[in-house]
Order: sequence, then C-alpha cells, then structure tokens
Amino acid sequence: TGGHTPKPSGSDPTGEPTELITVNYSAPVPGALPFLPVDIAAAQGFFEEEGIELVVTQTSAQALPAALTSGQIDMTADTAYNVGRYLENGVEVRFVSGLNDNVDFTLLAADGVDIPGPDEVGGWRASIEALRGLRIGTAAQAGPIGLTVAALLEEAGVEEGEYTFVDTPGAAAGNALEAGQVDAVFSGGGFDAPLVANGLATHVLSLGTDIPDIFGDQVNAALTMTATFIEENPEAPARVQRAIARAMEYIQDPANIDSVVADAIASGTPETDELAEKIQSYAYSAALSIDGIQAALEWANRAGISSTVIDANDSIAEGVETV
Amino acid sequence: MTSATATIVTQNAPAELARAIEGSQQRAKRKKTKWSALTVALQVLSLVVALGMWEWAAASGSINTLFFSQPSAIGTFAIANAEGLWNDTLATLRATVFGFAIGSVAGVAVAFFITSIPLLDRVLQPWISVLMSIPRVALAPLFLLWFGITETSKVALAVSIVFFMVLVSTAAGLKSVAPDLLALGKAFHASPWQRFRTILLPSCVPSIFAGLRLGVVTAILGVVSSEMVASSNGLGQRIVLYGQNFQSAGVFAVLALLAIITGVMTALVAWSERYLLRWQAM
Amino acid sequence: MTSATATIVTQNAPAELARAIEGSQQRAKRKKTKWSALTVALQVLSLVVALGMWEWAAASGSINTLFFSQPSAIGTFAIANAEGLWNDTLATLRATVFGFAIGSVAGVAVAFFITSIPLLDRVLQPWISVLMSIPRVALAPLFLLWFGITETSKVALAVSIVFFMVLVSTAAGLKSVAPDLLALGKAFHASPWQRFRTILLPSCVPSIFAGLRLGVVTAILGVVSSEMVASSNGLGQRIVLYGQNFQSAGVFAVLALLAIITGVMTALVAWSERYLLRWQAM
Amino acid sequence: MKSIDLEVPKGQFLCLVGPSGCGKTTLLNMISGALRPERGSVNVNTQKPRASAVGYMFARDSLMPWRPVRTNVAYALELRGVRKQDRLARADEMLELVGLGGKGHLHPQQLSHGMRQRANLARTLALDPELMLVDEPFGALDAQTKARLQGEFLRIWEGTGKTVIFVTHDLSEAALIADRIVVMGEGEIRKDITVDFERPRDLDKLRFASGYQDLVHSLWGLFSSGEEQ
Amino acid sequence: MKSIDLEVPKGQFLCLVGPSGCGKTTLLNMISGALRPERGSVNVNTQKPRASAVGYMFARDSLMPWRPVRTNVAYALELRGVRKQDRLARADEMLELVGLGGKGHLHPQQLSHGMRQRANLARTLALDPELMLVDEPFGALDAQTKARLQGEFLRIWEGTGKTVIFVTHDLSEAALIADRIVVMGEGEIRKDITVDFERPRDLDKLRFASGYQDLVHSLWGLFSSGEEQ
Ligand SMILES: Nc1ncnc2c1ncn2[C@@H]1O[C@H](COP(=O)(O)OP(=O)(O)OP(=O)(O)O)[C@@H](O)[C@H]1O
Ligand SMILES: Nc1ncnc2c1ncn2[C@@H]1O[C@H](COP(=O)(O)OP(=O)(O)OP(=O)(O)O)[C@@H](O)[C@H]1O
Ligand SMILES: O=C([O-])O
Ligand SMILES: [Mg+2]
Ligand SMILES: [Mg+2]
Repeated sequence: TGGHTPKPSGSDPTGEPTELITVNYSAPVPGALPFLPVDIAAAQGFFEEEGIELVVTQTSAQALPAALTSGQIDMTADTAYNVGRYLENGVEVRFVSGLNDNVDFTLLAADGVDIPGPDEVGGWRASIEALRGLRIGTAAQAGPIGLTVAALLEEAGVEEGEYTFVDTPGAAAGNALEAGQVDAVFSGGGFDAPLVANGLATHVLSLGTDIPDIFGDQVNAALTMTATFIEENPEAPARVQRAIARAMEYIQDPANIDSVVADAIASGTPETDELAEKIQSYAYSAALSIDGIQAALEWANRAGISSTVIDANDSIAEGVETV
Repeated sequence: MTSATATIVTQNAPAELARAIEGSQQRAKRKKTKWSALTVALQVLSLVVALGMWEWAAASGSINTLFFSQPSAIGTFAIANAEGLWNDTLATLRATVFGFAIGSVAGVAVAFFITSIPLLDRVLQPWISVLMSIPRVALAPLFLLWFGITETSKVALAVSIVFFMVLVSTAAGLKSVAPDLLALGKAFHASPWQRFRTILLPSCVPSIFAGLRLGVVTAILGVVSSEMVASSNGLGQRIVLYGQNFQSAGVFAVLALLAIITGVMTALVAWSERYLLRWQAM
Repeated sequence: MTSATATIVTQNAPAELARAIEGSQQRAKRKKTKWSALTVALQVLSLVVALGMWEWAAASGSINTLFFSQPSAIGTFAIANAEGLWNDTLATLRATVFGFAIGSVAGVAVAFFITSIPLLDRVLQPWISVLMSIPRVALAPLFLLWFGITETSKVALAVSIVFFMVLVSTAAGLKSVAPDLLALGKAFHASPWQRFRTILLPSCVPSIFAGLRLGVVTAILGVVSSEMVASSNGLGQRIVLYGQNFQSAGVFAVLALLAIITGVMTALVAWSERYLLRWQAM
Repeated sequence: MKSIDLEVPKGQFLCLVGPSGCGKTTLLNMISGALRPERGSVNVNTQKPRASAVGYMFARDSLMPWRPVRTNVAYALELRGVRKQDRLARADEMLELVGLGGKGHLHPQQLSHGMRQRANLARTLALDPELMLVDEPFGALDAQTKARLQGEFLRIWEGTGKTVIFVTHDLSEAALIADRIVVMGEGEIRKDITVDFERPRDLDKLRFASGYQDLVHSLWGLFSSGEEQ
Repeated sequence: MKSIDLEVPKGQFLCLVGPSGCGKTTLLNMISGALRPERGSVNVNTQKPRASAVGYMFARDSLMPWRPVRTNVAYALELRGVRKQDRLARADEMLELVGLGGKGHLHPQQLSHGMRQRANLARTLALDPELMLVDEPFGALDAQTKARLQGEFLRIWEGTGKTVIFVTHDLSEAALIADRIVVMGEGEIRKDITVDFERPRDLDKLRFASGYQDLVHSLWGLFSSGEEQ
C-alpha cells in the first residue's frame, strides 16, 4: 500500500500539483473508534497525499462550539445527530465525509445488577424499563447521549424522576462502576470494552443492532467542516473525503490489522485483547448517506437534542460523494 | 561648617496642633469605616457602567451573544430557571460548606500537631508541597473511585484543597507566635493543653483566617471542578450542561450565583475574623 | 502573707550559663540548616516506604491497578513515552513560566498603583474578590475566543489567576510597611519614585513572595486547566487523553511530571526569596 | 572559673543589675523553673508548691492583647483552676491595688504603657506569690511615669514580706528601691552591695538625698572600665 | 488660648522635653517640612535648601534592615543624587566619626542597639545638616550605653556650630546636654530654661556636680502638679 510513502507534495487525481491546505482538526473524544479512519488517514499519510496538512488539537465538548465559531478549529468529528444542534445555534458546519454508519452505544449492567437482555421477553423495551429506579451513568446527561437515553426511557414508559442520571464521562464510568455508584452505564466508541474486559460490567444491549426500529437507519459518526473554511478552501471537503476513503480501504484490508490496531492505540483507543475484532465489526464508510443523516437529524429532534428538524441536503458540503 | 536658625511661629499653636492631631485621627478612623458613602456609590456606579456597556455591546452586535450573552438575557434566564438553579445552588453550597468546614478544622489540627514535632514538620515539608501542588482536577477520577459520585466526592476534593491552604497558613502563624507569650506560658507553668488553648490558638487567629479566606474561594473551586467532571447535581454540572447546549446566558447566570456564594461566604469569614479580632480595633 | 527564701547555687555558673546560651544558639542555628542528614534520610525513607506499599498493594491485588496503577508500571510507561512526555512537559513549562512572569509583574505593578489611590483601592475591592473567585475553567471557552487555541490562551488563563494572587498579597504588604520607614522617607524628602524604589519595594519583598509562592502553583493549575479544555499540546491534554483511555499509569506519570515542575519552580522562587532576604538571616 | 553562689533571704528586695546579655533573664528563668540548669542547683524554699509560689513579671508587659485586663490579671489563677467568680473577684481586687480599679474591661491596647505595667504587676500579684521575679518592668517607660511607678511598686510591696528579685539596667533605679544590689557582668558577680536606706522610703525625697547620690556615684565607678562592643 | 512662639538661634542645642503625646514629634515634623502647619508659620533660615539643610534622627533607629550600615548611612546622599563613590566615602568617614569604623559592611540586625543609634547619627550627619532634629535617640538604650552615647554625641557636635533640637523624655538627660530646655506640656510651653554649664562638657563629672543636681531637682518640681493619666 502506498500509505507509507507519501508523495513530496499533494496532488489532485489529475496529477497536477496542488496547494497544501492546513486543516485544524479536533475530535470531542480522542481515540473513539467511530473516528478511527481520521487517525488512520493521518498516521498513514493519506491526508498528505491529498494535499491536506492535518493539525490535531484536543478540545473538550464544552469548548468546541466556540473553537469552531472563532475559526480555531476547521473540522470536527461528531455524532451526526449532534450536528443538528450546531446548525440550530448558528455554528455553521457541513458534513464532508462519513465515518461510521452503525450507531455505537451499549448498555452495560454493573456487576451483580440483573437487567434482561433484548432477546428475552419484551425486547429492548424490557431492558430499558428495567432501569426504573436505578442509577444510570452517561457521559453528560444533557449531552446527545444523555438525551437519547432519556428519550428511550420515556419510550419504555419510565418517566423523568423514576431514575437517576450520573455524569460519567470517559473513564469515570469505570470508576463509578468500581465504586458501586451506578447500576448501569451507557458507553461506546470502544470505551465500553475495557469495562467488560476488567469485569466491571456486563454487556446488555447495543442501541444500533438491538433497537433497529430507531437506530437501524441512522448514521453514527461523520466529519464536518465549518462553512467559512469550505468557502475559503472549496477543494478541502472532497480531498478530506478521498483521504478518509483511502483509510477505510486500509482498515478493511485484513493484512493491515496489526498496523491499524497499533495506530488506534497510539491515538488513544483503550487497549484490549478484542480490539482487532472490535475494529473489524465497525461499518466504516466515507460516502455520506443522506437518508442516514436525515434519520439522525430527525432523532435529534425527537430526543430533544435539537428543537427543529434540519434538512440533511442543506447540511452537506458541495462536491462530496453521497449515497 | 555652617549652621541654621529656626524660627517657629505657630499662632494659636495648641489649637494648631490639636487640629493636626484631630485630622490624623480622623484619617485613621476613616480608614476603618471602609464603606463610606462615596465608595459604595462608586462601586454601584462601576457595576452599572460595566453591565450597561455589556448590554450595549451585545445589542449593537459588537460581541457575539452566542458566547457572551447579555445582562438582560442572563436575568431573564435566571428568573425562568429559578427553581432548578436554586436546587443546584443549595447542592453546591452544602458541599462547599462541608468541604470548607472539614478542611479547615483538619488543617488547623494537623498544623498544630505537625509543628509540635519539629522533625516531623521537616520530614513532611516536601510531601506537603508536592501534594498541595497537584492540580486537583486531574485527581477527580480518583476521588470518584474512593468516594463515589456522591456529595462525599465533591466534599473530599474541596477538603483536599482547603486542608493544605489552612495547614500551611496556620503552621506559618505558629512559627511566629510572640516569644513573650510563650515565655509567659512557661513562667506561669501552663499545661500543654492550656498553652494551646490560651496562647497558641488565640495567637494564630490572624494566620488561620488568612488561610480560611483563601480556603473559601478554593472550596468552591474544588466543588465546582468536581461537579464539572462528574456529578448528579450542582452548579458545576450546570456550567457543563449550559455550555454544551449553547446557553451562554445560563453559564453566566451560574457564574453570577457562584460569585454570590463566594461573596457571602467570604463576608461571613471576614465577619467572624473581625469578631474574633475585635480587640485589635480597640 | 508568706514569703520565700531562694538559694541559688550554680557551680561554675558562668560556664553553666555559657552552655545554656550556647545550647539555645545551636538550637537556633539548627533551625536554619533545615536539611540535616536525619531529615533527608527520613524524607527519602518515607518516599521509599510509600512507593513500596503502593507497589505491594497493587501486586497483591488490594488495589485495582486499572485506576491506581503501580509505581513500576508508571516508571515503565514514562520511559516508553519519554519523548512525547518531554515535549509536552516543555510546552506546559513554557506556558507556565510566561504566565507566572506576566501575572506576577502585572500583579505587583497594579497593587502599587491601586494602593497609591485609596479611593480606587476601596472601589475595586469587591471587583477583585469577585473576579478572583470565578472558576476559570468555566471561562476557558471565552479565553479561546479571545486568544485562540494557542499558547497565548494558556498563558492568559494562568495570568488571570496568578495576577490576582500576587495583587492581593502585595497590596496587603503595602498596607503594613513599617511606619518608621515611611516617616524616614518623608523626613529625608524622598521623591515618589525614590520612595517606591528604596522603601516600598524592599519592604514588600516578603509579601510579594508570599504571593509568588502561591502564584507558582496556580500558574501550573491555570495552564493545565486550559490544556484540559482545549490545546494542541501540553501535559493537561495528556491527562485527559490518558484519563479517558484507562491509562492510569499515564495519568500518574503526568502527575509526577507536574509535581516535578512545581517543585523546581517553587524551589527557584524560594531560592530567589532567600537571596533577596539574605539580610534577614544575618 | 568563677561560680555564682547567691542566697536570697526571705523578704529581701534584691536588685540584679548588669549589661545586656550577661544572663540576668536566664538566671530568672532558672529560678522560676522555666529553664533547667545543666549543672548546679537552684533551691527555692516556699510554703506553696513552686508553680504557685513564684510570680514572674516581664520586661515587656506581655499581656494578651485579645483579653481584657481583668481576665489577663486572672490568667495565672485560671491556669491553676480557680473558679471564674473567685478569680475575677481577685483580679478586681488587684486592679484596685495598682490603681486600675474600674479599668478591668479595657483591652491592653487601650491603656498607656504605664497602665499596662501596672496591670502586669496586678497579674503577678494575683497569685499571691512568695517570691517575685521582676524583669526590667520600667525599662520602656518615660522618665516621669517610671518615677511614679517605682514609688507605687514600693508602696505595694512594702509590708507584704514578699521576696523580690528585680532585674534592671538602671543603676539609679536599683539604688532607689533595693535592699541589696547584685552587680553581674560578663558571667560573674562583680559586687554584692547592701543598701540600708530606711523603709518605707519616700522616693521623691530619697532621689535628692546625699547618701543616695553617693551610692549612685560609686555604682557608676564600677562601669568605668567596661567598653561597649 | 496660648501660642507657641519659639526662636532657635544658630548653633543652639535646644532640648524639648514633655510627656508622651504632647506634640513634640509633630513639631519636629513641621520643622522638617514633612508636615505642613494649617495655620501659623515655620521659618527655617538655612544656607542650603531645606531638604539638605535639615537632618532628622529618629526615636527608633529606623535603619533599613535590608541594607548594610554603609549604604544606610549614605541613604540621604543617595536621595540627593550624590555619586556612589563619593557618598560611600562620606559614609565611611561618618562611621569612623561615630566609632563604627570598619563596621560598614554589617547589617543593622548584626549591631547592638547602641551601635545602631550611632549609625543613625552617622546617617543624619552624612548630609552635613545645618539644623539637626533629634527625636529621643537614646530612649530605648540601657543606662550605661545611654551615658556613653550622650558623651559621644556631645563630643561630635561640640564645635560644629550646628543647631540641634533634641527631643527627650528624660529630664536628667536634658539638663546634661542642652544649652536651653523648653518644657512642653499638654499643648503649652511651660518653661524655657537656659542651661549655662561650660562647653565642652565632661559629662562624667557634670553628672555629680551640684549645679547639675540642683537643675534636675528644679526640673522635677515642674511636674509635681501634673497628674499622669
Ligand atoms: N532563646 C535564645 N536563643 C539564643 N540565645 C539566647 C536565647 N536566650 C538568651 N540567649 C542569649 O543568652 C545570653 C544571656 O541572655 P539573657 O537574656 O539572660 O541576658 P540579659 O542579661 O537578660 O540581657 P538583657 O539585659 O538584654 O535582657 C545572651 O547573650 C542572649 O543572646
Ligand atoms: N499619624 C497619627 N495618627 C493619629 N494620631 C497621631 C498621629 N501622629 C500623632 N498623633 C497624635 O498626636 C499627638 C501628638 O503626637 P506626637 O507624636 O507629636 O507626641 P510626642 O510628644 O512626640 O509623644 P511621644 O513622647 O510619645 O513621642 C498624640 O496624641 C498622638 O496620639
Ligand atoms: O497611669 C500610668 O500610666 O501609670
Ligand atoms: Mg533580659
Ligand atoms: Mg514622639
């Protein structure tokens, strides 16, 4: 593969030399597996091949809107439904590339807490209903995942006040489980694996596969770029998408799995024995699914993440590949 | 060498002197009554001007209200969300008060204990410096593990900051107790406990309070940091929540509440200090 | 009333007194040479015992290494990631030094300016208390808007904390300059600038340094907090990364590096203080 | 090698004079029991136990600034566990004696230097000590206040039969008030002088009596050789 | 209503005595120019401008603890912009004069009280003032050191022709050193006394001369009526 031997300067597919574009990038959670293609493209030189210089910055979710608005950050990876909230608040971002299609959140039960799985009687609603009266850990209860869980609980007939939310961002979920402060946690992006591997929790269900009627059609993670940056660098979205596409191919080639795992760990993915297997189970895709994005934006409205339904077509950058 | 002649002609000199003296005494008194009418007026004025400029800048579009909000919006937001803000204020305040109280008492007690054994004092010095200087926010996950995502966890983080502030300040005070009073205790055969209660403790009140004044501010900081990292209630959590939800009016409303909490607690500490040190004003 | 007879028979009394005096002078001297061999030995011993117990507890499974790591793993991690840690240490250190330097100089300067105008001093008092107590982490997004995700942003956050610490401490010192020396300046007709340079500034060295000692710790806190919120390098960023990814060895390695930075900077400040106040030891 | 061998009989008013740093305060501390001599012995024969029998009055007033004068005066009794009512009554009595009646509620900072030293004296007397150790009580006062307090100190002491060891730098003061003057200098006792002006003394007269003048003159002679460092 | 009308001729050694708080220091501050009188006038006729012509020596030694004695003594010259070399040479000269030759490198805390007051005197002399204002310089010293410094002060002053206004609480001291004693009391000038012992004076002899004794006696008489608070 050509990833290890980047060309001296970027070139477009026609072979003509192009100007190098510097892109400031930040993911809200470094090392999350849905965003892995970006880390691989960076590590394997696919961005450089496309004439993109990627400057990686680490910005907390709290500071990201300000960073995007003030032009400190040009590109961010995020869950698709969170983009609705950006647009609604005047933070003008556009989708430029898909990353992962399958919604990637799991419900884990603390050691010794019995929650029925989705295969048992009542399906996922029974699992969620079993959370009544329990303490539930999520990364930021007011964030997209917190609102999503609240919406699911309501779907299952559990009212606000019948459960307790506890903010457990990042590894705090592990600490909370170990200390017996939560009965269940919602986690994802590869951060759930160490919890199970260390015997702190057991897997109950995955939203994407076990609740197909809601999450089956949604796109999970995507790359967005600020409208201002696209205006100044009209070629940037397509170049980024091509680099991501190269990364997808690279990840999906079984021959590269050791290198992919190494790059993932280097970028911050928690190391577990099942990491290779886990990576291979992801549905990475660089092309943007308009239907998938629309489904995500509709869920954002239903769960109260955004107050309006945004038209997916208006949120996609020009010149990028869609399906 | 040359020399001088001095002619001093002060008419009504005693009255003159009396006035000079009176003047300087009034100056001294004025210094005590800090809250003169002019001062308060200017303080209020400066607040009004600052808020007015903020409102105007926001209204005219000079600043982005998405991030900077504006005073009127903050007021409206606070009234609309009064109940929830009030509950979280109580939660933060409770944890702050506990953290402050426990950290202060422990800090004073450990300072007295450590300084009573000079070798221990010297051996622990570097430990105290190091533990004191670790950014506590980074330790929040460990506190979660030890104390859970409960009020205890917030209190513990606050204690871990206040404790060292008060410890270091009290220990410094203990090293500068008036030698005359220490000699008095010896000459009068005071028992160790009497020495502590009647000489050391009263002597250290000013330095203990120097620590407490810093302690109030850091207690709140500790609780809020803890709530921002992980918690089920409190103003710190609201900062994160409103920050994520583009509700900058909410962020500023919370900051204002925090400023009020700090102000009230600082005033209470200052008042206690003045009460305990009322003899200094005599 | 009764009365007493006192018989004082001190054989070789002058030698006796000389010894008592010598003893107390030696005690006084020992206090100065803090780093006696025994102290250092006990400090090292306490470190070894603490690390040993930690290692043993981890090895025996009494504590969960997923959260508490263990000394050997931390060492191994630090060596394996030496280059990256070193680069981020330099980044954090640079910002800390800048923030500390700017905040300190500004704090001292503003303290002198404000206290020279008593009314201004009183009007600004509540502003200073409030601004000082706002949790800076909550303001980080605003700093980001003003200064970008740059070193400037980290430095600015550190300055915003150090500044107030040094300001408050220096102002307190200025209010307790020996009246004798102020009278001296007047009687000798010192110009305002001479008064500042030869009386006020030297008199305030101890209180300025009290602020600087706190300032070092808070400068690091500010930089690390800023890095935790948004940055492209630095140890604060590593804490977030390692914390999120269950790499507790990494978290502890970073904490150790921060402790070293703080220790070295605190030592430099203490050394400067001792140098400037060397006359006190005479 | 020299040795200090000093016997102070019951009821004597002994003045200890000598230059700064010669060990006067150290000696008082050894007598009070606050400092333990490494060799030699200090023998205090009293009826009450030493802690209650020896009163100490300091060079500086060493009153606790946070206590009003009344509880400052009662301090020694408080340390001995005397009931509050009783010790305050005793304090008031002592304040009356030193001319501070009705000032018990004031804080030390509200008093003049002279008044503070009176309160200091009242505190020392409150314990009804058999032996009083007094360390330069009037060193920091101006000349007139000093003269007045010297007179009052003697008035209060004369007739109590208390033994007094009184440290001073001031030769004229020693000559005025003592039964006996012990001159210390760089670690040795230079002279042991008996003063036999009759008691009770009228200091205002004594100051200008020729016997007194001669004594002061001869005391000054003792210091003609010493050079200040 | 009374008025203070005081004329101090060139070269006079005037002692200002009076109880605490009667305004002695305030008066000195008005003369030095540090305090401006609201009514009345203070006229100082000197050849040099007032800032250089009036020297001030404080009650406390008020030396800067962070400077060695040498630069402390040179302080007034430093404020007048005298070159470093020159002012240090002058400081060494003054230190020699007050008997501190070779001690210039020491810090104030390393000196005895007496030595510090000598340094204080050297600092005042360094500016070669025409009028010296001296505020209780020996108040905090022990009797022997005080006696020695009084002698040295006179030895240094006599023959310079400098005018001196010397504040003291100590009547015996005033009688010993002054040409003229002005007694202040509660805001009024109680007495203005001329002292005509010959100069130069031998203080060790004067102390026991009958003329001196009589003067002190009569000074004490002035205070018999006043009750100290
Ligand atoms: N705590 C101490 N530490 C060091 N040296 C001391 C201490 N106490 C006394 N000394 C020394 O012991 C010597 C005797 O001191 P002491 O106080 O007994 O002298 P003194 O005769 O009372 O002097 P003064 O007249 O100045 O009070 C002095 O040289 C003093 O410096
Ligand atoms: N800065 C000041 N603030 C308030 N009162 C002052 C101040 N300076 C002087 N006084 C008052 O002015 C009066 C005269 O003071 P001054 O210092 O001149 O007296 P003094 O005769 O020098 O007394 P002393 O002998 O105690 O030095 C005193 O009652 C004093 O309390
Ligand atoms: O009243 C006295 O100050 O002695
Ligand atoms: Mg002594
Ligand atoms: Mg005065």
